[in-house]
Amino acid sequence: MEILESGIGEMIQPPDIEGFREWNRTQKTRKLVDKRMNEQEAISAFVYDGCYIGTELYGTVRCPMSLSRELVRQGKKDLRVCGQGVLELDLWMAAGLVKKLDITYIGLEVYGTSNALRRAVESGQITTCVEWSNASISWRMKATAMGVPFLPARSMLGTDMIKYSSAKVVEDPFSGLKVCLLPALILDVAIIHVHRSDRHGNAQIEGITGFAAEMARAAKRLIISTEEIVPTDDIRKYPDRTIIPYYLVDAVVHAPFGSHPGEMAYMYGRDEPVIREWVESSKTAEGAKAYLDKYIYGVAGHQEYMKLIDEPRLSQLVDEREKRV
Amino acid sequence: MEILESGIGEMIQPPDIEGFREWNRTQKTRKLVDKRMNEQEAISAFVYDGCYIGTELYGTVRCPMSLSRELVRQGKKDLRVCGQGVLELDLWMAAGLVKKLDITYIGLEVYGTSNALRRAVESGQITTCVEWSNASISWRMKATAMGVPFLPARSMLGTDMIKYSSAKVVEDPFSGLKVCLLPALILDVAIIHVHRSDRHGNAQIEGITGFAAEMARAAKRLIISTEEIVPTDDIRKYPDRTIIPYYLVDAVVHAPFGSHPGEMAYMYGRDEPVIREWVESSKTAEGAKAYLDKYIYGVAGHQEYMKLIDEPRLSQLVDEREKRV
Amino acid sequence: MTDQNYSKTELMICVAARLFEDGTTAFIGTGIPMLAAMLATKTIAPNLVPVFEFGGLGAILEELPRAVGEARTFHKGLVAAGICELMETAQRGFIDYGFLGGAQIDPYGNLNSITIGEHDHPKARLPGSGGGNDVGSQCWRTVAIMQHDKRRFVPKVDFLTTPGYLSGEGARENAGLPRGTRPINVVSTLALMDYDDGPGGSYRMRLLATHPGVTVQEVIENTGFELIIPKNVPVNDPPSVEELRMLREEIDPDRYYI
Amino acid sequence: MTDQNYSKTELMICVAARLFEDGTTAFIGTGIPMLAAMLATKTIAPNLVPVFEFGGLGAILEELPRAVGEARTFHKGLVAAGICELMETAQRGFIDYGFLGGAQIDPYGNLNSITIGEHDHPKARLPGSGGGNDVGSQCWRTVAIMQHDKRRFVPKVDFLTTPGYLSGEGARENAGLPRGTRPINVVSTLALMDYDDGPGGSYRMRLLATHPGVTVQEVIENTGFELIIPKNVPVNDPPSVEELRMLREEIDPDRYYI
Repeated sequence: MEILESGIGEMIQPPDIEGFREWNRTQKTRKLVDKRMNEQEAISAFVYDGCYIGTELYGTVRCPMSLSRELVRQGKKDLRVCGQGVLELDLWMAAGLVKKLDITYIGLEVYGTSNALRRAVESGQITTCVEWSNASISWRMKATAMGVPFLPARSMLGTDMIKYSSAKVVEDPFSGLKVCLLPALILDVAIIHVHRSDRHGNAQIEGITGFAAEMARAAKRLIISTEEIVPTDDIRKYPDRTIIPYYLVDAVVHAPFGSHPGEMAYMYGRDEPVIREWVESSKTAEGAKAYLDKYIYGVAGHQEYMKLIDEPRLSQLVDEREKRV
Repeated sequence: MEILESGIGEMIQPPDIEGFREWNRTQKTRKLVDKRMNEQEAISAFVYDGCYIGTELYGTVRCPMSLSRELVRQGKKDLRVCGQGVLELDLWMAAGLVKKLDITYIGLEVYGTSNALRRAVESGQITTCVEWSNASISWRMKATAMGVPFLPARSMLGTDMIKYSSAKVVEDPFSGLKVCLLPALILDVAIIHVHRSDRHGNAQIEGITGFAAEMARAAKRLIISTEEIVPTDDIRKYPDRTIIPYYLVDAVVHAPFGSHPGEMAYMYGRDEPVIREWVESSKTAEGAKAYLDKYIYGVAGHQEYMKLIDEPRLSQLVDEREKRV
Repeated sequence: MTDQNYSKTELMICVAARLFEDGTTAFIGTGIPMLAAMLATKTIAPNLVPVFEFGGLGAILEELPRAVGEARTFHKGLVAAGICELMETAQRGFIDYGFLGGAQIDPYGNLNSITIGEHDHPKARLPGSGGGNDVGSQCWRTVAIMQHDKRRFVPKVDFLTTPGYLSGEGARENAGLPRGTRPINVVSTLALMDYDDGPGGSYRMRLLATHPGVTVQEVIENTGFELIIPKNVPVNDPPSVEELRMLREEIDPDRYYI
Repeated sequence: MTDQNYSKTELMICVAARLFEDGTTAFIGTGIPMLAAMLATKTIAPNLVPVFEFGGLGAILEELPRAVGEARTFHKGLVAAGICELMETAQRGFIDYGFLGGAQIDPYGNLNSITIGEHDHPKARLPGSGGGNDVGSQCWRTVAIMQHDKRRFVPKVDFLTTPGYLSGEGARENAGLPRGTRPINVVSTLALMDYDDGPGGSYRMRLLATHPGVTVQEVIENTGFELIIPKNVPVNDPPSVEELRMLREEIDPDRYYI
């Protein structure tokens, strides 16, 4: 099974599976302890300058926006990020906090390319972009989640993606197929927003799960924010709904409307005007700064942020939610 | 990434991922067609002599027993089986239908070793046993489910398991770790029992899922039996509960108490006397044959089987079910 | 009967919608592909099974999704799972079509959505592959939908992000990409293209039909490489009044795209 | 106060139960390990997190499971998932202990549950590895629970199914097994054993304590290999009246095992 090709992209985070096992043995309690804290406490406790961090799902959909804004508020910098992101990473880049990217897609979807990304990369503020496809980055986290140093895949092959990634191409010893080997991705910190969790971190998600299951299992520290905190008995009644078990979780942040201006399936819709405000503001560095001043630096935390958005508007978003029909 | 060790066990089913892709392209409809049929029709349509077949979960737990009994009734023979099994494979072996095994565990759990397995293997009726751990065989199906020719694992290493399997040991090109490579397992036929499904095969399972998700995605033909047939609108209301999507499914068999004498979580408990009857009967070949005569050859199908067990007893098993409390 | 008053984008969407095949599975990317898919389900492909990479399959598309993860992508859906589940479903051979966009395309249908200029010091940083590379690698057939001009139709893409025919016949298989997968069409603001991929073919892009009011010469002048031009080049049907009505009133009433 | 009237199995279960550590995760195999785990949760390990390979984690063990997939293994549980999820959780380093049985064990704690005699023409075909090999490979510490006689405690197992120390110091790591994982104890019908695995140790099985009423000589005579015998061999506490009451009245009232 010789190596036919090796990407020249930087291995931003080494796939040290043995180290990850040892971390999980020594740093993650198996006890059911109360992990509730607020955004300010969780970000300052577990996010640090230069850490490798990821968010899930992304800015307009079930994204830990209250945590993402608090990270900006605390100015955690030199971040190395695995980047599938829409609004949340835009905010970090606009605040000048991102140094390196394992990038898959950072854009504004219906509204096109991200000017925050363009400015950060084209100015050289972001020093490194290692390229991956959406499936590849998810499979890299899945490798870590499975506890193996790599996973084979049939994406990336034949393109410049391989060259600018840190993947390898080998011949499968069973079938002789050429396959891409994706190195396990171990995150220092992951932040994920869920529908409900108990105080220990046993969490449930409704609707699509994106890559929450994989990312939660691929991180050394996991902060979850949740729309609702429920008694553990509710979890025990439906153990088959637990997508993130407590032992993966380091902090549980109660954050109603934590995904705003993004949506939360079956709970509230996305806030188009606020999303469009970012799209317009972020066309210039000055506009982006004004948005950050208004929605992040200008408010002490998520409580004040919700006051800024205002209750009637939030109720309207609840009315506009996707319904189970 | 040189090969450090190769198992001498027979590759009972080759990991032809390209062939599997082509099969899925040409043999599996994307249309929502009505796939309902009874046990007799499903087994005769899709199970054939010499096919490679698997069952999920296993005899005493959410197992397609009505389909397993029908297979015996139709005498499908020379079966190549991936064997995690408790009662269902005992019946097949006692009926002399099994020729080769990718074996993980075949026993009677609390009641000890399987005499049906002992007789079939020690007599040479089963010609080949290739050894796997429970996780390894599940990961082999997961490889197929992922569409890749192999998955790495850290089980099997250093033991005789590698030698008597068809796995290989290689050095991971990223971390230098020695890892076991498990070849993708592609089943000709899989039979799985679920809690509910629509007529197209969109299926939901409650409680543990065993290896249902992996096996359903690793089979060229999939027969599911279900306790309940529900309207597709019920599926569309909870798309996040679909564990087996319709396009994987070839036949949907309505089989209330289809797991009897095994249990069905939240629906009915296991029927201990009938299980013990097999434990006792199967101690001798004659006893095993008597059991087959009584519960399989002696009844035309699942309807008659349920009459044999009798309604009051079935209601009692419903009372004894695990409850969501 | 047709309405002469329509935009190039509306025309492109209508032509793309006609490429959907009923009763098939198709990965739908953000933007124009979503409008085309919705129009297809209202016209020639009522049994289309839309697949959105972050987990939605089999949704009933009642409102235009603005994101591939939005709840509208699994509204009354058959599956709401995750990205691995659906990408692995594609890798297993279950996804028939992929409808994609890109910033650049070359004669072999290779797409670029990563950088304009040199990767490490780009003139323009684009969003990245997203699911594009996966869709172009794993789906059986892929269709690209593009604005048509010399900056986008280039001899060589600056960064080969999503595989088309790569360098020609057999190149995909030699690279290890799933056997039999291939690009089949390009729908642009000017025309419909396919590939010269028959026996002994060059595997390069070929003009299949021009849009109403567009000359073959215009297409050639707006293409940055030599396009194969057959003797007879038919003209695509213009959008019907009904297609335009559905687009404007039902599919994109808020005018995100049209 | 103790009750002199107890079986060897009851004693073995009580000694095994005392090896559980509170607030840890432990894979529980079918049979004796289940009874020991239930007794442990009622005594020294109320916060034990039981893990059953087919998907149950964190169950409240109110009734004895007769199968590793039975609903009792996820009764009021925290997780009801599948085998891959929990085996991968172990492979990721989250499962502290594994409690296992086997048909044969050798001086290095390697277990056999596949065949007696030659694999391809066995004298006796046993059930197979099941999850045994995985638990012995992936968990940080494993405990074997065995009947104690010369046929079971053998110099070399007929088929090395579940890894103990393999051939001695460093052998697990050299084979690629997760670093730091190891067998720690054997509980038998006669005694409690550990391994001579300190610096410069032989990594062979060592007598740690005999059961009440069992002499060191008896243990030696019933062991098919040379067991390391320390100068001082303490005697395990017998089952307490309360332990026996719980075993007989609460844990296994139907007498599946005792």
